[in-house]
Amino acid sequence: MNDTNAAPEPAEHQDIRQRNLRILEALLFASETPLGTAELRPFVSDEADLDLLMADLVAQYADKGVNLVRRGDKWAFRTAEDLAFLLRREETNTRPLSRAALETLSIIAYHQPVTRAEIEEIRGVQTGKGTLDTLMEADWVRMRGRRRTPGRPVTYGTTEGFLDHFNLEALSDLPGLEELKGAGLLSNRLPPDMQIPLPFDGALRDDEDPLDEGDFGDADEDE
Amino acid sequence: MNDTNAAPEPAEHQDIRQRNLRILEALLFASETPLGTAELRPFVSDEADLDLLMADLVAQYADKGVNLVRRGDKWAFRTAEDLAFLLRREETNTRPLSRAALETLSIIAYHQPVTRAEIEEIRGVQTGKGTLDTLMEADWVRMRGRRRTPGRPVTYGTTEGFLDHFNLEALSDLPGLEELKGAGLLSNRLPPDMQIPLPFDGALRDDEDPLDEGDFGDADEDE
Amino acid sequence: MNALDKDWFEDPAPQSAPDDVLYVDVNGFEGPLDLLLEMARRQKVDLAQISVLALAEQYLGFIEKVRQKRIEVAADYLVMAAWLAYLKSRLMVPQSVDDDEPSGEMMAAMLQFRLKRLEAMRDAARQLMARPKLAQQIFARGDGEPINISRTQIWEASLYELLKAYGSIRERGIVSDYQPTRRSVWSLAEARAILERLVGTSTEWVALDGYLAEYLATPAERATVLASSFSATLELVREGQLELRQTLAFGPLLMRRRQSERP
Repeated sequence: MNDTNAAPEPAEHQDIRQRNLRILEALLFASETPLGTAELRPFVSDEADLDLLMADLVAQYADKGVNLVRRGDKWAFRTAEDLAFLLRREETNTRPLSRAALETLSIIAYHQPVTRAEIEEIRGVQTGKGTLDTLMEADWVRMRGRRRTPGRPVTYGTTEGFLDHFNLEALSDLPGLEELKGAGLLSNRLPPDMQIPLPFDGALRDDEDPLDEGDFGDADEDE
Repeated sequence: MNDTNAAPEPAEHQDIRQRNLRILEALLFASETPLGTAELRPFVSDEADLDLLMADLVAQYADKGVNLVRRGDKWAFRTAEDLAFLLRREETNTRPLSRAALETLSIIAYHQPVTRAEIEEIRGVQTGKGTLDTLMEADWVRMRGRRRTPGRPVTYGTTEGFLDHFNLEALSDLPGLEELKGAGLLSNRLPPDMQIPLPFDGALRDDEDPLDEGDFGDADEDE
Repeated sequence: MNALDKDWFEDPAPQSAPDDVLYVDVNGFEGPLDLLLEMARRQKVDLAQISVLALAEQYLGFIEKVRQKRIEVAADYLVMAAWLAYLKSRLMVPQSVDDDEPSGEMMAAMLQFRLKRLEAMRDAARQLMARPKLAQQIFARGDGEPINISRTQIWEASLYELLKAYGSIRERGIVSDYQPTRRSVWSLAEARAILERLVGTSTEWVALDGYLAEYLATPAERATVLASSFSATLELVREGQLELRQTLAFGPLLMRRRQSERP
């Protein structure tokens, strides 16, 4: 082991080593599951000592916000345990709104004040109990009042939370017929008498009564 | 400024700084999508200089297999560009964009904010239903606002998703942008008499209104 | 579509196919500008050097053949033909001094500019698609760590999805099996749409009624084309979108986009 002879060797080694480490980093980062020797081996240079490389990586990340941890005989990046609180806010159990709910919401937005029967007429299908519940729970839809017609059905409208979520300053920001066409959301072959209503979210209309006292809490039993 | 007095200060600073960096690291590592100041700020100490911290992190990861990259106003960890050849995955179940959609996308990217009529003027052909639709669905294109000209047409621009997908830090990274600008090809007219606009995805411009009022007025008139 | 996509990523080497291919392939082009660009490429010179006059003649000849063979082409192609016929006449007839219509050279430069711009945008698209893309060559964290515990259900919906849902409901009810009727009369709306495309955003005077009738209509339709486009012109003038002038009785009607707030 002569120092002057060995000098060029380590430099080259160092490059290869660095490259292997970068590859392992990228693979482990991009992988959807923890990776083991079998999956990692083909990507590093043949003579590389995988265990040594992994030990090196583990050490590099030991003090970082993210650590490289063993899961059985595999490895994965995981948030450092002392920072787990960062990921423990509210359960952002984000789920996309169902198609039925989206449709119902859009009808309420454009046609408000609107009753459940009217929503069903426009959609052509019955609206499940859960759909309106979901929309009210999300604080996008509210009961406005009762229509002054037989049966006094509840009228629905959108909330401020709705405007907030969809980043609208006012209901009048909802695009009109021409804009929907322009964006390709409505075809150009519509009947000429097709109309898009002007939504109304002001106080109660002439044909609306205020909600009854018992209305709060039993949204679904009114019809 | 006495060294012996000052000594404990920097050490404490250093601890806080280290902790802030770890927190940013953890948050950005955990997220699959880019995060901005709004998402990061609440978790670092009040007096921290977020830009400085981010610059520090970017530098720390510059040589690693995973880099911290900018996407518009946000940051994200992404695998290093030079490892692309190793990690390349087949394009599975992504439908290739039509030629019309590709052209429209590049026109929107380089000419934004741009109206549909301007896109059609450049392509010399009407934009089919479904083209803008597809681009908006892919989350590459968004409606920005309305041009303050007769008819108040909607202006289109690109999204952060566009930057992320095409691996661009900002619009100024668009390939060939400088040459196009130099050749006057980003203008709507023959170059000599015009100052040449650059693509712009910031807040609304002077000649843009927010997407808003008047929509229904327009639509009703057309019916 | 697939053939086009494939073509898109390949170098657009000038196809040395015989001219006849063009006639068969009208539908393969993305509009008249695309067709012109292809024709210009066949001149095998830099776009800055093309002969616009030769290009115009080639295009007009092409449209002529298409019409003889009674192949249907979209109105856009005919609008372009009308414009090119006008351009050709401007290029060939010397300009009188008091003529403040755009010179043929101006119009030719404009066409060249549009061709270059379209080609540049295509090239840009190609470069964009050649970049390393997310989830193909560049990757995000594969196993992101979701934020959990507390119980609030957050519903995700974008304005776009909302509007799309609304559009699809409103369309669902519409019976879609109507047969488009063949028109023999130009509606005002049609005339207006075509005029708007023809005048475009240009602020130069264009005289077109003659070319319009010649290229856009069969002889039987000329009267209705002229009547409708004239009425549509007046309508556009009334709305302040167009300016109209006629220097002598029965002379050509010149129009241009109204210039707003320009000295």
